[in-house]
Amino acid sequence: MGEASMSTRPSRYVVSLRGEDHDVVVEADGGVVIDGRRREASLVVTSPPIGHSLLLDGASVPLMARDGGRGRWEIDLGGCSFSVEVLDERQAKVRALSAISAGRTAIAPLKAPMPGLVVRVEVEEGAVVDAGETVMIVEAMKMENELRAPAAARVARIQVGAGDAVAKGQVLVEFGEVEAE
Amino acid sequence: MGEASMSTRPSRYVVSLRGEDHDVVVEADGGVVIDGRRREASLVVTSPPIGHSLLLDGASVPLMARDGGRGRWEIDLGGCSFSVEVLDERQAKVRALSAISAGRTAIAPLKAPMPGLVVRVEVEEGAVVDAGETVMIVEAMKMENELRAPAAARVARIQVGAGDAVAKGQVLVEFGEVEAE
Amino acid sequence: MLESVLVANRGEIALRVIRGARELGIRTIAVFSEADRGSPHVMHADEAYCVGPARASESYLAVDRILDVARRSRAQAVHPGYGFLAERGDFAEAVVDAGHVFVGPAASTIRAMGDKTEARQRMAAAGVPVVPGTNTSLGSRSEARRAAESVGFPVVLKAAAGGGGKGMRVVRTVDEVGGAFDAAVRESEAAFGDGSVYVERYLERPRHIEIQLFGDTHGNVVHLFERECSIQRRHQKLVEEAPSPLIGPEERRRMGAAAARAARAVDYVGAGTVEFLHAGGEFFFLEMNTRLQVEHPVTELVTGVDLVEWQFRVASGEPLPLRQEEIPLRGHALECRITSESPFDGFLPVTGIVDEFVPPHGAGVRWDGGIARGSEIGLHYDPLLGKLITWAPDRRGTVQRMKRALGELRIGGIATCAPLLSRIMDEPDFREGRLSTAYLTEHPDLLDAAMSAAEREALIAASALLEHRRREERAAPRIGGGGTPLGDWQRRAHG
Amino acid sequence: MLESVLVANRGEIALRVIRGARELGIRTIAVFSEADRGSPHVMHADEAYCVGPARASESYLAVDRILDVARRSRAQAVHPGYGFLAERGDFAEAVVDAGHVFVGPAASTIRAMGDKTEARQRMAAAGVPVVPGTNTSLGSRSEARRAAESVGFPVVLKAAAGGGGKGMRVVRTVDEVGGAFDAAVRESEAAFGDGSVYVERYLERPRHIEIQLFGDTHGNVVHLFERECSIQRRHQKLVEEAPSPLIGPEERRRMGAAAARAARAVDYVGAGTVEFLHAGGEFFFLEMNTRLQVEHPVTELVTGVDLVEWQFRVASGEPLPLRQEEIPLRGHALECRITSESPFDGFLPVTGIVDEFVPPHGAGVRWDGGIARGSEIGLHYDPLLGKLITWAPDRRGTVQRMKRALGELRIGGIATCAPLLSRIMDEPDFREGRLSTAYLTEHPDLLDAAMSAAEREALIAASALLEHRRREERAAPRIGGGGTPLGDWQRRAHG
Repeated sequence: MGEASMSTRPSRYVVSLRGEDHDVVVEADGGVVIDGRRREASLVVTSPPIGHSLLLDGASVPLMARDGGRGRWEIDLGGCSFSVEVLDERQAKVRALSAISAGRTAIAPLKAPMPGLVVRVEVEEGAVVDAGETVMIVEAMKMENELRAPAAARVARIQVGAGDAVAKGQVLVEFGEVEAE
Repeated sequence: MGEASMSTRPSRYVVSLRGEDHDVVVEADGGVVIDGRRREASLVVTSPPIGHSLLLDGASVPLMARDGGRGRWEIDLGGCSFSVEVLDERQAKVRALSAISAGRTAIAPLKAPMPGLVVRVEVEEGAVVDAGETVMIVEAMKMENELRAPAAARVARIQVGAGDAVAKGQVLVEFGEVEAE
Repeated sequence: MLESVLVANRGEIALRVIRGARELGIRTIAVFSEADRGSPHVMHADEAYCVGPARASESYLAVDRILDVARRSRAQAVHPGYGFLAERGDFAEAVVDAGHVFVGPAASTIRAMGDKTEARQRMAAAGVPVVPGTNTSLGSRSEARRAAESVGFPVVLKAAAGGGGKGMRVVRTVDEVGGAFDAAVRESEAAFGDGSVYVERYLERPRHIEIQLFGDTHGNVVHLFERECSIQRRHQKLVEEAPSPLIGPEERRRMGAAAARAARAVDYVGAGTVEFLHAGGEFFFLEMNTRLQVEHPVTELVTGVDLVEWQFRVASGEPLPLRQEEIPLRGHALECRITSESPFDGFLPVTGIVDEFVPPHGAGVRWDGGIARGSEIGLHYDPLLGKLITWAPDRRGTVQRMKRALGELRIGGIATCAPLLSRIMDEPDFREGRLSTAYLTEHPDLLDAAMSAAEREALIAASALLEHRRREERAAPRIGGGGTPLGDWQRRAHG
Repeated sequence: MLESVLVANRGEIALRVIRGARELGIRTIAVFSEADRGSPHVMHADEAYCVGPARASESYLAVDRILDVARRSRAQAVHPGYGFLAERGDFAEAVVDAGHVFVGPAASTIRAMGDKTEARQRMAAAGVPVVPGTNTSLGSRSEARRAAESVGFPVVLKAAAGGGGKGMRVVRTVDEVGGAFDAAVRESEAAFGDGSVYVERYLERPRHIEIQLFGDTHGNVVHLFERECSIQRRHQKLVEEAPSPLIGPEERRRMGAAAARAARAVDYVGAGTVEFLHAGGEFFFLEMNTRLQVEHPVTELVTGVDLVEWQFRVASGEPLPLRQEEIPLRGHALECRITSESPFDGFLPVTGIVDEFVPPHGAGVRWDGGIARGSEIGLHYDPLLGKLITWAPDRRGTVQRMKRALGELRIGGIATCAPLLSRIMDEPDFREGRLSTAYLTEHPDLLDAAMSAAEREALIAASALLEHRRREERAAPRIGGGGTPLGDWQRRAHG
């Protein structure tokens, strides 16, 4: 259960969590500086491969961590799961530039959160829906589940119909921007 | 949690457990023939990497298994740990031949079962001890532990003395055969 | 005592029954679907046999296959658990016809209580108060509309064969009746293979209170006090407790007596539960469940009675071990259902592999679960992963203990409702016992995903350290004596 | 109530205290040695701080370092658990001098009872029966010989500073006294830093029965009945239960009253235990332990009292929550100590990494443990991995439940005494309550490693299938969609 071995040089990262970027320096002596504020930090594996113990200025935080590749980490803390992205300074700059050139972000499509059966589609292509409006009913585990629009949007394309079996993560409905009137 | 994938041809093994050899045929269809007696068998990993479930003619046996290399398996069953060796027919023949040429087996030396401190040596070189006779006292976990002779033997060589710190597995005393009188 | 039992179920309840049987020296025989080969209930039983593919209709509901295993394994008795075949009269009958003991009431009792409309009729006849509504099932949208209007809005449409919130719809205006009727029939058919639906007056903000009953083959019937099950989501129970925080000794006595009257009216044998809705100082018969309930452990903790042991004793022909006046009621017990549902995402069911599992322990904590590290959670079966139950001398201590235990529970790889339950334990209305079935609707803030500043900081620090370590290791793999803690552990454990 | 507490301990007792504190809303502060950085007690506390290297004298026994953490973390109180500093009067004094609350009795009480010879004098003065022997420590081999002869053989030599069987030697003839004296002094010095040894009459086949006591700062003292701890190995308890299967109500009352008298004689505050030897219908004071006992959970299960909660209440200045006559005694509880010792190999201590850990669960089962999957078990500390405790309405049911629970317990990578405990649960003398401290000596067959025919067959089949699968996989790695269950799982979990 040894301490995670750290190098002797400090390293700077940009950590993205729920859409916010944070500046983090990992110091050689066990310190972590988050947005300019220094903490004593210690992280060890307790129950391999994912069980970890974090101590942050003495505060004890048990967590589970999975390596999602390319700087992405999936961390379970307090019963909830969080996705965090860690980039070094160079990677963060590249990402910032490409984000500017891509312009405003599109509205994420509605995906099936679990495998199931489409019971009913509640909207038609071209319709305008409010955030939270029911778009589709999918049956899973013998229960009907209402899937809702992630944001105010125009229904651009409906990819499934009543009676279709859908896989987890399958795109069900694509959205477009609502044009200003 | 799929079934362990088995090939389509049966394979024959010699399984050694506590000094006894058993003839085992693993059949392609989930059968295992042990010393001529056929059983329905199914073995799956339940909690990776070591948690397994065995069903043997319906009897449910939870066990933990670790690969010790070269056909050796360490299996925990019912709270106890067992070492089992599995050889194919060719390997078993080679082993049988070399055992004959080696002649009668020597008496295993006394090894330290845990790290500790030698408190006292109870025998002298050249002495004859009975099986189970106390040979040495080693302190560990603040308790004095009596280490005993594995068989009736002559004390051939004592490798440590009182006050010595010993590592787990370190040879403490070597034995020789007791000559017939 | 019985010599052997086949447990015709899976998950936590199969484990519960296997444990109880084993303590009585009864040989235990599990059945499993192909999806459950590596499940804990298979590993805990003395014997286990496959009864078919994952789909329940071809395995856990396949009566012929289960009876075939019972015959081949020479099982003296069959215990149905709850769900699946537990409340199917035909199954109980087939078990007995094949020469086994059915651990539960007679097939005729199961049938009478399983038809919710017939049950309402029988209870009314026995003088037990029932919720106003129809006592027969509805044939059409228009019949449903007429019945709803005569009962008076709001009403609730319910599956006659039902239970567990499936095929249930609340309707507040006459215009909604048609659509709700169709949905209820459809869900009811899917869940129970029977689309019969009836209508009841919908009580606003009622409390769900139920009485545990036990009858034996010698004509004795006792009740084991009440359970309060008001905290629900989608008409499914989420938190249960005993005793109810708002029932006094006198009302406890009256409800217990009414429930026992109901049980005697149907010559009840074995464990059963009468569910009541409690509103405005009155209580109404809702339904009788002719099997063990999911929430039976809270009754076990406040009475000291092992209900599964009693089931086996009664099935063996023994009389009930205690008389009514000998059954104690001591302290307070709470149960939280841990389901594979994402509470901050509309309780969507979640699938995946449990890649870490650390249950809570310590004084006054019980975990009745059906999962292990490595378990695959699919969509074939119920989302109930396990139940966390706590006991303490008073309700306050029990809630504090539950809060502590929920904080210890770690289930990796699967989102569960545990974080919501943890918030409920801190919420003032819950802590003060101000409960109703509308609780979650009235506390929508509990369902907002939020993150504390401390959590945010921990996530940032942990991910930076993890990524930093990963890069360091990639840059200098296996140099020096160190290695990562993980690598080190694996080498020692498997080398 | 206290606001915060530093728990000056490790392992299962640190967890037990942290859980109890957390349920009372007390902020918990753990300390750990470098060897324990990843230990469960660190993960369960709100805060945790390192106090030094693995060696206890430089960490868990390092008073200055612990008090430094208490100061820096603004801990209001310090709880010592058992072992380590729990019975060191100097520590209790230092804690109080540094401005913290010590969760335990006054330093003067600890000192008086910690000196076993002084304790014998004080008890005799209070009218509590003591075992015949010397009330002062022995200066030499020859003095030991004279004292032993005057007491009459067999005698037992004991560490005056001792407890837990360390520094203890039974002597049956005068010739053995010298060697035994040297060994007892040596062990006693190593364990307690004090080589004082005294002599007592050795009672043949006595039962070890102890009374749980509680005192508060308002002058109240109650007892919480007895625990029977006769099943021991090397003078260390292995199985404990409450109530004792051979004590009737009258003797229970008499022993309780004698223990309470002993507590009042020293103005006792907090949790304490008076240990008695019981032989030939008589009982004799053995020693008083001025802290929580390892086996306290059996008392908690039969009385419903949370002893750690009471410790915190008393330390906060509250009066005891219950009067003597309000303390119930209900059902039967049993505790098995699960230690990292190989029972079929002379109880040799075992080291290694816990590579699998599945604790038992279900009705009436409690696990108080200090390990997790991944824990490294070394030789620096006690071999106690955890305690398995069961409750049922009667002793028979409790034993059956323990047998069931032991069967479920899986600890991989470390040999434990669990298989021996499992055998004890089946052994007729134990089942009938025919217990004495000579139990294991009188049942040597329990200590023979044996293997059933079914186990042999399972091992053969499993190893052949494992080796076969390994060869198949090596021959055709990753071909087709399948992969091994293991590989499949890992891909899904981490891919």
